[in-house]
Amino acid sequence: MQELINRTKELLADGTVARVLGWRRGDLPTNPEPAYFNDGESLSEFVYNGFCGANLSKYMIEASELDGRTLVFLKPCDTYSFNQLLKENRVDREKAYIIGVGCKGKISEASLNAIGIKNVIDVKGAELTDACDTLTIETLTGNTTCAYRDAMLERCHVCRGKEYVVYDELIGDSADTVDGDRFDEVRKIEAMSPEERFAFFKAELSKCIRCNACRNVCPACSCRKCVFDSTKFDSAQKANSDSFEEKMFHIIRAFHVAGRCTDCGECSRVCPQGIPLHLLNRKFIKDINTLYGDFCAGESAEGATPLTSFTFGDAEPGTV
Amino acid sequence: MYKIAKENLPDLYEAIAETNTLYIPVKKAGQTNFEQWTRSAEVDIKTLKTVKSPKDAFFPQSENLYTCGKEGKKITITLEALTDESFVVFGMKACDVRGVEVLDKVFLAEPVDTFYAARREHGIIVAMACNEPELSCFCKVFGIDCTEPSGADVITWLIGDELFWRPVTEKGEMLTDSVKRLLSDGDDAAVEAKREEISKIVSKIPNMRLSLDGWGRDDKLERFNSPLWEDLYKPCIACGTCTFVCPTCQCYDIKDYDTGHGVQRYRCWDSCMYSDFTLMAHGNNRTSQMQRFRQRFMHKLVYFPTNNDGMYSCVGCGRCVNKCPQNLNIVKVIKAFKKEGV
Amino acid sequence: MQRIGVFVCHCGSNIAATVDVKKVTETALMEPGVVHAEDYQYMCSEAGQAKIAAAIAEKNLTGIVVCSCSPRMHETTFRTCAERAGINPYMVEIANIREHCSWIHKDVEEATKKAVILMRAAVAKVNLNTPLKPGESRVTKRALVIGGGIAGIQTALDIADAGYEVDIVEKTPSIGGRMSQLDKTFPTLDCSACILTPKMVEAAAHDKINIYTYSEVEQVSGFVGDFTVDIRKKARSVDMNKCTGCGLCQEKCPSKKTPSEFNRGLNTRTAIYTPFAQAIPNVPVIDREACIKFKTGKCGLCSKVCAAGAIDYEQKDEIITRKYGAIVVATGFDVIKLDKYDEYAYSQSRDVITSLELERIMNAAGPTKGHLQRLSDGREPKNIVFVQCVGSRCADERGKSYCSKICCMYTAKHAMLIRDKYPDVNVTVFYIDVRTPGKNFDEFYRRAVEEYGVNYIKGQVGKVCPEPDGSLTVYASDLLDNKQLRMSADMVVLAAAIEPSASVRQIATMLTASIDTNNFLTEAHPKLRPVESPTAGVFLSGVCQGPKDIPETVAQAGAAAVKAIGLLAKDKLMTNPCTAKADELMCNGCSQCANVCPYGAISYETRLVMGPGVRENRRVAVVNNALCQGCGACTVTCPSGAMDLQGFSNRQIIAEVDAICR
Amino acid sequence: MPMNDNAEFRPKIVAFCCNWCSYAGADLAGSSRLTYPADVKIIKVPCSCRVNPMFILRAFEKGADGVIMCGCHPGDCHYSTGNYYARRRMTLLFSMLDYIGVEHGRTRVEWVSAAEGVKFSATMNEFVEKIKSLGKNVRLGDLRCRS
Amino acid sequence: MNKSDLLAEQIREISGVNPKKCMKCGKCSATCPSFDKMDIKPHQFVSYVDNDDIEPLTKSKSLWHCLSCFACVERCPRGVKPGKLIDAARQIAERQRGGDYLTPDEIPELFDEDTPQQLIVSAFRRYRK
Repeated sequence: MQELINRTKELLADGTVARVLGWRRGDLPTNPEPAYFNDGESLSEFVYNGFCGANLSKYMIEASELDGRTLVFLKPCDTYSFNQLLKENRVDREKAYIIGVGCKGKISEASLNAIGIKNVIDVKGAELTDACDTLTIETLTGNTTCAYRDAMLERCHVCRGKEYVVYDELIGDSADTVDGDRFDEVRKIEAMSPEERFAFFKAELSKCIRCNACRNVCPACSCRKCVFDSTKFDSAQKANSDSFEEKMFHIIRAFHVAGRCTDCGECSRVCPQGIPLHLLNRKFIKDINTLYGDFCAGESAEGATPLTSFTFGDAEPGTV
Repeated sequence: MYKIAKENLPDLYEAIAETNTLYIPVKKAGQTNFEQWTRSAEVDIKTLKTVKSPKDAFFPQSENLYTCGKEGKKITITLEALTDESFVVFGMKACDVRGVEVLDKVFLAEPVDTFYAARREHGIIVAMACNEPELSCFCKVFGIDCTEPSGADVITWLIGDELFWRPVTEKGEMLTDSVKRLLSDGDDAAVEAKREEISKIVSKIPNMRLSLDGWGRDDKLERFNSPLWEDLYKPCIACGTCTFVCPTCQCYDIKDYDTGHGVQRYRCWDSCMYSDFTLMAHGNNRTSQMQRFRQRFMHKLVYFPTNNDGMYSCVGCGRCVNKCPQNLNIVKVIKAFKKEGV
Repeated sequence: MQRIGVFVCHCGSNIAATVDVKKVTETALMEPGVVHAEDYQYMCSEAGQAKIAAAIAEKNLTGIVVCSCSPRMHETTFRTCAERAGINPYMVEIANIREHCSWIHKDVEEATKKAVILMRAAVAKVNLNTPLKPGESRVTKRALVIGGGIAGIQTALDIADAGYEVDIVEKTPSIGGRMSQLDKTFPTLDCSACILTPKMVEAAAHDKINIYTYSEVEQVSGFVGDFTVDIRKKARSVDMNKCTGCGLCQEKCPSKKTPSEFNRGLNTRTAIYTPFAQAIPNVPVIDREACIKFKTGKCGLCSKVCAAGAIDYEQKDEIITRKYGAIVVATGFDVIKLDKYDEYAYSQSRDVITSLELERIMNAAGPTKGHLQRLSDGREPKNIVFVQCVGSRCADERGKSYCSKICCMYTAKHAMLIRDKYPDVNVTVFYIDVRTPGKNFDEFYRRAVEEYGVNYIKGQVGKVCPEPDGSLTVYASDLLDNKQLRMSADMVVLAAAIEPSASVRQIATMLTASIDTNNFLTEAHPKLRPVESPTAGVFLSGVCQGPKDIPETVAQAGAAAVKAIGLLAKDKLMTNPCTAKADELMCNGCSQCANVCPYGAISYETRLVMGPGVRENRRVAVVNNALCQGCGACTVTCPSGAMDLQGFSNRQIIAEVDAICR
Repeated sequence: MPMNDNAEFRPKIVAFCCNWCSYAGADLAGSSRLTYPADVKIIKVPCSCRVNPMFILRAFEKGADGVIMCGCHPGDCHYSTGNYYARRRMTLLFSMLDYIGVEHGRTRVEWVSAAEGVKFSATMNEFVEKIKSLGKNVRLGDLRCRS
Repeated sequence: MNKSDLLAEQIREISGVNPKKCMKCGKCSATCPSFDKMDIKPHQFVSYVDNDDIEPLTKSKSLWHCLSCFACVERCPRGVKPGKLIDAARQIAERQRGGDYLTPDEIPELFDEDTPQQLIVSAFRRYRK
C-alpha cells in the first residue's frame, strides 16, 4: 500500500495527474469507500486491501469531464469494465492515468457474515503484501480466524484471470484465486425442470426492493438516463409489485448489458437482498459463447459486440 | 409477565393468526424480511436485523389508492378500502418501533394520512428486545433502549429456551388474552438479568457513543453550506438502498398504472437519492447528486428535529451502514463533520 | 388530445358479410380520443373519401383510423385524402379488418370482436401519432454507369441525350465489353463490330459523357440523389493526352507472351497493348506484370520509339472523387470456368472450345484471321459437334441452376455460319431443348436446320474423349431414336453457362444493393420494377440482373436510363419521414446504434445539449434522414431508448400491444 | 371479469410482422382465405429488427398468452441485415425466458415471405394450438391487469 | 395406393432419388457402357419410375447389365442419379425372388475372372447388411 501511496504522491507532485481516485479508510476495517484525493496530504487516509472490492471504472465517466488527468486504481477485472466504457465512448483514455493494482481476491463483510463472523472490529491478513491465506479477526465477542478464501466474493472464486487489458503502470502482485467454473451455477439451473427454475427465480426476484443498486453500480449500465426511468416505456422503476415488474426489469437489465457485461460481479455484490443477479448476466454470456463463439466484453476497446453483429448461419430462436 | 417455551412458538403464531394477520421475520432465499406468516413460512426471529425494516406493515412500499375503471365512455372510481382488520407485527426491535413513531409524526399530523392511520389503529406491535446488538447499531445515540423497546403493545425477550412476554398497552392486553392459554407466568428477574447482559454488549459498541453535537434543531445553514458534502457524496451511486431499508424514510411518489381496463393510482416509496425525486413539470429543485445526498442527512438530522421537537428521524438501526453498496452511511457523515469540527 | 375519426369500410360484402361494421363503428365512439365514427360501403371510393374529408372539416379531426383492407392496398389513398382535407398524412392509420379479419374468419361474432380490437389498436396508435414531414434532399445532376459494355454504353448515351452528365467506369482498357468480342449477332447476322463501334464512338464523342477506362469503383457513400464515389484510375503508364494511337510501341514491344484477354487466351499480346483495334480510347496500357521495364528496370523500348513521348513509367493510380445523383450497374457477365467438367475434355484438348472462343476464331480480327481451324494442328475441321447446356440448368454445384438463355440462339448462329462458309463441314448440335422465344428466333433456328442442314440431335453428350490420332470421340444419346451414339469429331464447341462478372459482389456490397444466390443483382420488384435495385438511386442494366441477349440488354439499358433520368430530373427528393431520431438528452453517444445501421445513416457529434438541469457538451448520435430507411435496428440496440423510430415509436407500439392485450 | 370455467380457453396472441414480407404474407393468407384463429392479432413493424424485447415482455405483462414474431427469411431482409440482428436478440431472449422457467413455446419466431400465405396460416394455427396446450400465461403476467 | 405405386415409392425411398428433377437430357444414356445390352435404357428408367410403371423394370434385363459404374450418377446435371434407381429396382427384384442378403464371405465364391471389379465393389455395397 505504501508503494501505491508513494507513487501516487510522485504523480501528483509532478503534475502528471490532477487527482486520485482510490479507496478511503472507513470507520470500520471492513468498510472502505471509493474516494477522490486531491493532494498528498489527504492520502494518509488512502487504503487498498482485500475489502476494496468496489470497481472504480464507472466513476471515470464523471472524472472524464473534469480538468486534468485522474489517477485511477483498477484491479485486473476492473480494467475490462474500463475498456468496455472506452469502447462506448463513455470515458476518455487521455483523462485517465491507470495504475493496475494487484489483486489477491476481494472479501466482504457480507461474506464473513455468511460464515457466521459478525461485528468485525479488526482484521489482519487482508493487505496486498500479506499472503492472503488466513484472516485473523477481532470481533465484538472475541477473536477468530478464517481462511481468506472463505471470505471471498463469489466473483473471485471464478476470476477470469489477473490480466490487465488497459493500464499505464502496474503495482503489486496478484494471486490465483480460482477454484470453480463460472458457468457451474448456470448449468445447475439449466439442469432443473422449468417448474424448479421458475420457483427459484420467483423466490429470488421477489426479494427485489427496486433500489436499483445493481443498475447504478453496473459499469455497463452507463446510460445517462435509464430506459426504466424514462416515460417512453411506461415502466415503474421504483415500485415493487411482486408480480412481473421485477422480472421484466431484471431480464431487460441483463439483456441490455448482454455482450457488454464484463462479468465484474458488482451487481451481486451490492444487492441488499443478496439476489444472485450475476446468474442472469452469466446465462447470456454462456449463450453468447456457445452460440456465437467465445466473446469477452472489455477485452478489446474495438469491434462489434455479439448483439451488433451476426453470421448468416446463426442459430434460430427457440431452438436452443 | 408471561412466558412461552421456544418450541411452542409455532402454536403462538398459529393462535395469533387465528384472529389477526401476522407479520413476522421470515427467511426466504437466504434473506430475512417481515412477511405475512403462513404455516409453511420459515420464521426467523433470531436474525437481529431484517433487510428491510418492518415499515411496510404500516406504510407498504407500494399501495393502491384508488382504481378507475372504464367501460365504454363510463368511468367508475373505486377507492381502496382502508385496513379494517387487526394485524400483528411480531418481533419489531426498539429502533423499528421508534421508526413507526417517526412515521406517526409525518402521517398522523394534519392532514392525516387515512391509509396509514387505519393501519396504525388496527396494528398491534409485539416488539422484541435485541439479544445481540451489532457493531453497526447506534440506537442509543437517539435515546433508544434496545433492552426494553418502548412504544410497543407487547414487549418480548428471548431468554434461553423461552420467550418472555409483557403486555404494556390495552391492545397488548387484548392480544395477550387471546393467546393466554399458551402462556405461563414469567419472572421479571430473568428479564432484568437479560437486560443487564444486553447493556454490556451495548457498552462495547463504539458507535453507541456517537456525538450529535452540532446537529438537531440548532443548526440552520452552517452545515447545509459546508464544503464537506462535496467530498462525502462522491462515492454515492444514487441507488435507493439506504432509503428503502430505512425504518423512517417516508417519502413516496404517486403513480398511475394502466391495467388496460382502467387505471390504478398507487403510491410507492420514493428515494431522495433518485434523480427524479421531487421532479416537477418545471424541472427539479435539486439538480445534483450532492444536493440529493445532502438532503437525506440534513432531513434526518436537522430539518426533522427542527420541525418535531427535537426528534431525529434516524433511529440508529444501522441497516444503511450494512447495506450501502459503496460503504457510505449516516455514521460516516456524522463523524466527518465531527472531525472537521464544523 | 387527438380528435380522431374512425371510418369503417364495408368493402361491399367483403368485410360487412363477416364483420358487424355497425358494431365496430359504435364501439369506436367509446374509445379515448374518438369524436367521430361512421361506416360506408366503399371508403376508398370518391364518395367514401368525400365523407372522410367532410368529417375532417366538420369535426376538426386531427387523426384518422380507417378500418378497411390492408394498408398495402389503400394506405396511400387515405393518406392523400387526409392531406387534401388539411391534416398531416401521417396522422392516418389503417386497421386491416379485411385480409387479417373478415377474409379469414367465418364466425361473425368472433370476427367482429377481432375487428374491434384491431380498431382499438389503431386508435391507440393514432392517439400518439405526430405529424411527420418528409425531408428533402438535393439531387446531383450526374449519373455514374459502372461497366462499359453495350448495356453501359446504351444507358450512358440515353442519359446523356436527355441532357445529363454521365461518367462510365470500365475496368478494362477499352469500352465495348463482351459484344466487342462477338463476330456476328443473331438473328440478323449483323457484324457485331459494325453495330457496336459507332455506339462506342458516339459515347466517346458525346460532350456529356466522360469515360474512365482501366478504372474501378473503389468506394461508394451517400444515398439516392447524393452519392459520393471514389474511382480508382489505374496507372496506364501512357499519357492519354499525348498518345496518338500510332501503335508503334506495340509493334516493338519485346514482351509478347501474355495471353490475350480479348481473344480469350487463344493467342498472345504484347506487354503494352490495346485490347483490340477499334478500342476506345485508342491508347495502349502497359501491363506492368508483363513489362520487362517494370520487371527488370531494363528495356524502355516503347518509350524510345514513341514520338509523342507519351510513355510514362512513373504514372500512379489516381483516385477521382465525384458526386452522383444516380448509379447504373452494368457489369455484365463472363462464361463459367469449365475445369470441373472433365467429361468434356476441355482442359485436355485444345480442340474442345467454348462458344466465345469460337466467336474469336470466326472473327476476321481474331487469332486465326477468321479462318475456321483446329487450334491443335491448324487443320480445318470436318466434323464439328456443338454441346448445349454445359453448366446451365444444372442442379449440382458444378454449374448454374438457371438457363443461360442465349446459347440456343448463338449455337444456331454458329452452326449456320459454319455451314455457310464451309459447306462440306458436318455440324451436329446436341440439345436438350431448343429455346427460341424472341422475334424471328424460331425462324432463325429452323433455317439452320432446314436450309443449312445442321444436324440437331435431341440428347446430351455424355463425354468427349481425345483420341491418339488427334480426333475426338463424342459419346451421346439420341433420345428420339433411343440410341447411344459414338461419333468422331474434329472440334467440339461447348455452350458454357454465363455468370455475372466476378466484380459484381464487391460493387453490390459498396452500393448496399442486394444480390441473389447466383450473384445476379436483385431487382426491386421482379415484375413491376425490373430495372431498379431495392437500394434507392441504383439501377440495373444488362446481364448483371439476369441472362439477356443483345436486344433485351439494349432495351433494359434504355429503361434503366429512363429511370435514372426520372430521378435526375427532380431538383429535390422527398425522403421517408419514418426515420430514426435520437433523443439528445438520453443519448450516451456509445456508438452501438451505428454498428447495426445498414445505411451508415448514424454519425456522432459533440454538441451543446440542453434540458432540465442539463447544459453541457455531449457526444450524441445524429441520424441523417436522407440515408435512414427506417428499419429500426438502432432503436433496439439503444439501451437507453434514446433512439426511437418516428411513425413506429416505442410508445406507439406499446400502445398497440396494450390495446390488443387488454 | 367473470370467467366461465367451462368456456374454451381463448388465448391472447400478439404477432409482430415485418412490413415487407410477413405482413404481406398475412395479407396473402387473407386473400387466399386461409383461416387461422381470431386469437392472433397482428402488429405491423417496419422490420423484425424493430421488435424490442421489451415489447414482448410488455405483451406478457399485460396479459398475452403467446407472442410470435415474423420477419423476412434470413438473407431476404428488405433492409438487408435487420432480421439477422433480430434473430440473435430473440435467440438470447427466448433462451433467458426458458432459463427463468417460462414454458418453452410461448414465444416463437418464424420467417414468412410475402409469398408464403400458406405458411403464415399454418404457422398461426400451429402456434395457437401450442399456446392452448400450454394454457393461460401465469408466469409472466401482472396481476394488476387481471382486475 | 396400388402395388405399382407402392413399389415406385419404395424405389424412390431406397434410392433417395427424385425422378421429377429429370429434364430428359439423356446424358445418362450417352455414356452408359451397357447401353446396347439394355432393353430399358437408363434415361427411360427414370421416366418409368416417374410414371410408377415398375413391373417392366423389375422384369427388365437392364437390371443385370448395369455395372453400377455410376458414370450416370456422376454426370447427371440434375442430380437424378439413374444408377441408384436401377440399383433400387434390382433390390426390389431380388426381394421379390426371395433372394436374401449375402454375407461378404459368400461373395468370393460367386465371381469368376471375367467379373468386372466394379461389380464386386458394388456387390459389397449392395449386399452388405
